[in-house]
Amino acid sequence: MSEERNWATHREAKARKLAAISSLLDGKIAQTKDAKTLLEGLIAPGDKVVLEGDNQKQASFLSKTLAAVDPEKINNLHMIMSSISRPEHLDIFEDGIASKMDFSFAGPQSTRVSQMIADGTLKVGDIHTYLELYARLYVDLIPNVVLVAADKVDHEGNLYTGNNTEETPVIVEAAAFHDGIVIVQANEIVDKVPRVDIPSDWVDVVIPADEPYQLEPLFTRDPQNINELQILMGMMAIRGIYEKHNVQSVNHGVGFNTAAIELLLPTYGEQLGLKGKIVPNWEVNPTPTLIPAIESGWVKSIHSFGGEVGMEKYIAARPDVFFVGPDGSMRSNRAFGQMAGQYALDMFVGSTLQIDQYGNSSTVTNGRLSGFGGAPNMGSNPTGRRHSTPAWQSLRPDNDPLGKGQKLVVQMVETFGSNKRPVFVDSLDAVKVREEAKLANVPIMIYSEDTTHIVTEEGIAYLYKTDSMAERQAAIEAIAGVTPVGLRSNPDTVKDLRARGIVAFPEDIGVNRNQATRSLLAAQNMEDLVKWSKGLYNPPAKFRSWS
Amino acid sequence: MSNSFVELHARQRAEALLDAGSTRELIGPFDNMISPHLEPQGIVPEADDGIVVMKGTMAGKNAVVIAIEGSFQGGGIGEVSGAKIVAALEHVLADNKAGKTVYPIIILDTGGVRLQEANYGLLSISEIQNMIIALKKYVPVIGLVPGRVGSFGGMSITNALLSYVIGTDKARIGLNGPEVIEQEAGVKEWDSSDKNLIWNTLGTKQRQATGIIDEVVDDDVAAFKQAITSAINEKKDSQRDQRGDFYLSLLDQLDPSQPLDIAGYDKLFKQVTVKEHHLAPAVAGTEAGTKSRGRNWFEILTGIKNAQSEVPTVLHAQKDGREYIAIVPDEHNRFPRVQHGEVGLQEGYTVASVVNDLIAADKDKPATQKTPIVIVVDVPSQAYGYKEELIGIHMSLAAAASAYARARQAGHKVVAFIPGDAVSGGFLAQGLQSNRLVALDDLDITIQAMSKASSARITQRTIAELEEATKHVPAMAYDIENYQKLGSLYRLIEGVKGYDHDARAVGTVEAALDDAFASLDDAPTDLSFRYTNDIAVNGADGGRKATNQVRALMDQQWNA
Amino acid sequence: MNSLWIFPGQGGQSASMLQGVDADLRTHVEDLLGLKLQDTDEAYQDSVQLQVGIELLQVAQIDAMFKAGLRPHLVAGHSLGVFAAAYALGSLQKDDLFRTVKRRAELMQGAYPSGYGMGVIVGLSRSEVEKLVARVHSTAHPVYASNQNAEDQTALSGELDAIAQVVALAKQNGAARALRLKVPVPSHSPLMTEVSTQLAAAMSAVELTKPNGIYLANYSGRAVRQVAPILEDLTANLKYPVYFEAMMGVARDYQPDSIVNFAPGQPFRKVLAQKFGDLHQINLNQMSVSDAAFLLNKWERGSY
Amino acid sequence: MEKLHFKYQATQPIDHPVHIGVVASGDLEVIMKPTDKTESELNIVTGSDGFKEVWQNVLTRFFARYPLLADFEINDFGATPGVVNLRLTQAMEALKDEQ
Repeated sequence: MSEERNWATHREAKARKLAAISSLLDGKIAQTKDAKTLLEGLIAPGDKVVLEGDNQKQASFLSKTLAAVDPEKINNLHMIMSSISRPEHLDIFEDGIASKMDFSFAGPQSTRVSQMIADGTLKVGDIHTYLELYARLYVDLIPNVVLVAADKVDHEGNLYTGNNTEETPVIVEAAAFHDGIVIVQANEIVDKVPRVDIPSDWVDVVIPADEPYQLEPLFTRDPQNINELQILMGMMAIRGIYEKHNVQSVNHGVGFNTAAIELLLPTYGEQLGLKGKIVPNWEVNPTPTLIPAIESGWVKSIHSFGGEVGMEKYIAARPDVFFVGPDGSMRSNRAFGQMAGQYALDMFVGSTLQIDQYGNSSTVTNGRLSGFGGAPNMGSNPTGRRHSTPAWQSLRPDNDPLGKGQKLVVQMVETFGSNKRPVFVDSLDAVKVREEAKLANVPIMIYSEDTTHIVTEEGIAYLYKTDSMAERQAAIEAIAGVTPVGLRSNPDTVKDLRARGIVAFPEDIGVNRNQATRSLLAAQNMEDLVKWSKGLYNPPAKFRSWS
Repeated sequence: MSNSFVELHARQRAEALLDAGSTRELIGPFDNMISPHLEPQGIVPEADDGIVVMKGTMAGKNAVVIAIEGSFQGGGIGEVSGAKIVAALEHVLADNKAGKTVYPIIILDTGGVRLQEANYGLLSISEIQNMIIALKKYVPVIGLVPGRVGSFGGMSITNALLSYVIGTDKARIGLNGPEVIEQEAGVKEWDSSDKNLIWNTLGTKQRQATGIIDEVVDDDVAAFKQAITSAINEKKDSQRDQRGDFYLSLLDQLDPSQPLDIAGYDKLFKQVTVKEHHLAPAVAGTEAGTKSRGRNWFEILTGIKNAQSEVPTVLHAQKDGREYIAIVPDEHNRFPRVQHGEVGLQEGYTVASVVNDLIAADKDKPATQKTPIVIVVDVPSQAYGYKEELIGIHMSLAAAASAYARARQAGHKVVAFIPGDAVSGGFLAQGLQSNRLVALDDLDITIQAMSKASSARITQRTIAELEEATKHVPAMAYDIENYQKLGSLYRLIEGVKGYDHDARAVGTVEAALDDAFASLDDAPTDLSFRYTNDIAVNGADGGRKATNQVRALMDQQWNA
Repeated sequence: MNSLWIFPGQGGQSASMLQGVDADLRTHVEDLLGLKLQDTDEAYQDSVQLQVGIELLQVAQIDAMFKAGLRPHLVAGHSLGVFAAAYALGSLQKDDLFRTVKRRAELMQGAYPSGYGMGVIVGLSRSEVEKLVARVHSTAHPVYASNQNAEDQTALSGELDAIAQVVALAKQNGAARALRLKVPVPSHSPLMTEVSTQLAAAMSAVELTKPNGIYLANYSGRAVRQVAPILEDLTANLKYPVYFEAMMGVARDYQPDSIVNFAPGQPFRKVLAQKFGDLHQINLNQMSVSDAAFLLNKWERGSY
Repeated sequence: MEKLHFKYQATQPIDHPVHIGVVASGDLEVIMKPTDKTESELNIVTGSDGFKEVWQNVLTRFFARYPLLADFEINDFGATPGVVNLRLTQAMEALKDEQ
């Protein structure tokens, strides 16, 4: 027998590193000024590092500190980030501190991401959906170091992450139980945390931040900016999809189309007598445009991926609806939210920048590699699903004895974007971007096969009813307006598709276009939302309503 | 949930107020009465030119709703839109005079003059104001400012003349838009990017607290209807154009060299001790006042050398039975924003006091013996300043316009003599309520609705593009000769310039004034001369042809 | 303050634009270059008067901004404006700037005495314009798609006849506007390769220092923080298109909190509105530096 | 600004005029009036130049689905094709509702 293998190399390496910097710690608590020295001591060249860049919450103090380290000491890191949101997330690649990236979403940095991939400055591991990225943290992307953000930390190192818990648990767990190093930036060190979201023995180092972590109100849509096309599409969706399929649980993507639906439920939905019959259960961020529907009794439960700035008090006062801890503040969790969104929902409704002639959609456009948000998980049909609901069953094909239901995946788009560019195109920009960025796959957000409905201002295409790709294309053409795709539509085919219920125009489902006015919205501006919330909602300054 | 009034467009707003089934639109979108001035400038017109005139009943009472469409060209008033309002109000007046009570309701959603039809807009607005003042003797003229654009520019002056004004918290009221003040007086005077400051200053909450708007209701159709009904039933009239003594007293107690914020103003507003204000005639002085064309001609025509007055910027005096009134610059004035002759808070109210005193003095005289008035016009603009807007300069200008209009309607002959600039709100207050405009043919005179720099900024054109437009559209031009092509002048006096004072020049001007007054013997006391003279009716460059078409069409449709 | 400073090139000049320029600076530049600046419309027909005049105006405004305690985080010059941009980051020194700009103007003036220039097409994508250009371009009649000023706004550089042909084709193919510009040089195209080479030679003695901020390069549309790409941009941008649209896309990723548009003119209103929405902007052709400082400080405090 | 003129074969005459919309930014107004002619005539004033082909496509699609015989006047302030289609179909619905 050869020499006994050492089975704890990770643990020993971690212990050595921590020992080397132990003089800078008081228990687990460090001082702000030592942040750079700490990172230089705890991160090694080539390490896999998770930097918490969530959808809303950013570990901005740690990301700035990482961008300031000496590239001679730390280089060639392999970054794993669900969201590339801040300039320094990419600066570290320019300076050689990092070289490879696995990520999900890059919306706020999409131009630079595409340039840096093209220039070879940034090597992409892969572009993931959220759940995939979290899953790989436990399989082949196990992190050496994770850098996360907390609101409050006590002297023991227990973390309170509160409303914006988001991804912190799933990231920390991957490191804490595989001898990775967990470094936390704290807005505040307190004697006692309101509740423990992450226990202290999962945490190695806590650094008080120079300023609170960045938090963006990403899911706030000012009703002032909802237009009549969006209202018309919302009316069609409510009648032709929510009501028709008896939808009980839903996720709404972020956008004005879905905000319109939320604000139409208490008015148009009420007129149709749908209250109490549809969408009581939601997996969605606490978007302020849901307030009127909640207040008028449409909503039974909401679980959220993250918090939303300004909604804290309102959420705390509605514990029957939201997930609120015993301390009285909300707890969010993106990993569980994505899981629920993929498996437990009847329907996903979202929007996109381009849809091709077959029905594939993508938000990646020329020069902007934005990646994916939560849409691919929620906007896909989980073939592992076994439980049945009326909406799911309603999509079951009649002619297959082993057939099963399907999740409703709805794309709502105006046929032309605000820049007057067509949304329906023969070929997605994403195809070209794949070539330029040398990606393995075309970055498609939602595949045609998963897309069951497309709603435009012209009508609804019930794609799940089509029985061939040619028919699917014809249904898309019928509602694609005067885009290159729509122009191929044949009037006789359209008549046939309408007769067979594969395409519906507003008049076919009893929607009156002249009713589509802004007066039909339950709230027309932010002020109205505040009134609906009985003063509990406190909009961020940039959303102050100026009419 | 409430039924939003603000979200509605003009036509829907009119329909929402009137009883279902009772409505009839006049000069509507099918009548093809579009502005002839927009397409030549590359601007898409609207079939109703942004004005909806709708007859009907409100809770059974006869009513006419005049609604301005704020989302078409910012609710700006041009020739056709202005003429629609004037013609409608004229019929309302005639009906009421004939004993048929009709209630006019005006929905304001407007930036004021439509800058692409600048001088037409200014003329129209003065004619609208004339009608409102005449109508108030018979019925309350109710104004609504629901919000989106709000009520600005020349139409804020109109707003101040209305009997009773109702709005929501989505509305703002002010004379000069913050962007214009920033352009004219600098960003330190008013930062137009500062939305908080804008809303806190011009929003209806503040405006209601300081008497600029009468009532603020929820954004709800029913709330508006109810407020209108009670205003009509109770014949509410806030007489906003008659508050000169209050505001002149307030200004006496204000130190314009110190900053004034909202809280400070609110405090001052509550503490005012009201004193009567009467301005004594100007007297000869030893030192020359700040030089201006207006002062030059005031001194010539009244024979008062180095005229001085207790209010240094307002000169008035009688000579040979005529009252002369001038607003002049005062380089050391305690209000910095009027030092170049602009019409400010004090000027408007003071002119109003002078004219009101004259109306009162001549109250019992027969019309033929009422003192004729000469308005000496040399106003480069209204005053652009933060304090001016906070206090409500539009009401001061309204007070002056109202006084001149009431004097004229009472029988005073009013002639405006224009030796200097005649611009924007200043001109609406000091000149445009006369029934004869007489001007020097002097190309140094600027006559317009807004300075080039501001107009370019607001209409998002370069100054070069703006100047190009002025070549094709006389109403866009800045000179008096193009102005004459509109038919608005009674006489353009050739061969005399603003600073002339020789005997020949004086004789020519005096003869022209005599002639203008003579023409007013037995003439109507309204402003109809401007669109009924030969140039207006037949002028090759447009005149007021569209105005006359609108008037004819309104006559045809009113009782159809 | 995380401010983006933008420096336009030629086009917005007007007589008397140098009136507010610091007199000492103007004298210094005139002495340095042995050149009397006329500041009249006629003089601005001359390339040297024009280019030196514009850069003098921009440098004077930069100095005044510095004096008011204001610095950029990001800079973007357009064509000639790159020199002021490099100066604003402390990378290029003042005297080097003016000597180089004068040389640049002389070289450009002599390059194409007649028959060449630029055009612009609005309403077609770059790839659509490139297809039309390919149909017309030949060695004898060269024309190139050059500057990308907005997503749907592509410039043309080349021989005038060839430009006219592309303009005509563009109109037939749905362009909202297509026209020749009053520019007598086929700038930002391979036709300027020789001029670039000479300019690079003229700049060989100039030392740049590391910029204290982020520089958006014309020729690549990239954000850079190193000397080499800045030098490349200063010497060679004449032979490459200005990828201004891409520069602004990158600038947006840096999340600036305000934009300062330097004089003369205000040519980027549309693309800035597309990229930045209602982000705070200063236009120094309409506003004094003192007013600009007032606003920037107020925005910094967040008291609005 | 650009003026456009189109004619379309149509089969469903209208019996009274209808008006929809406002010339607001990104919006348009549509007027339809009864006609004695055998084809629909459209006079369009649009603030956005270079979109003749797009207009033709929008109208062709509209008339294929709703062949209304009328005189059309359209004043457009830069509406997207979707908004144009919405106003045209709203006018069509308004005619139906009133009948």
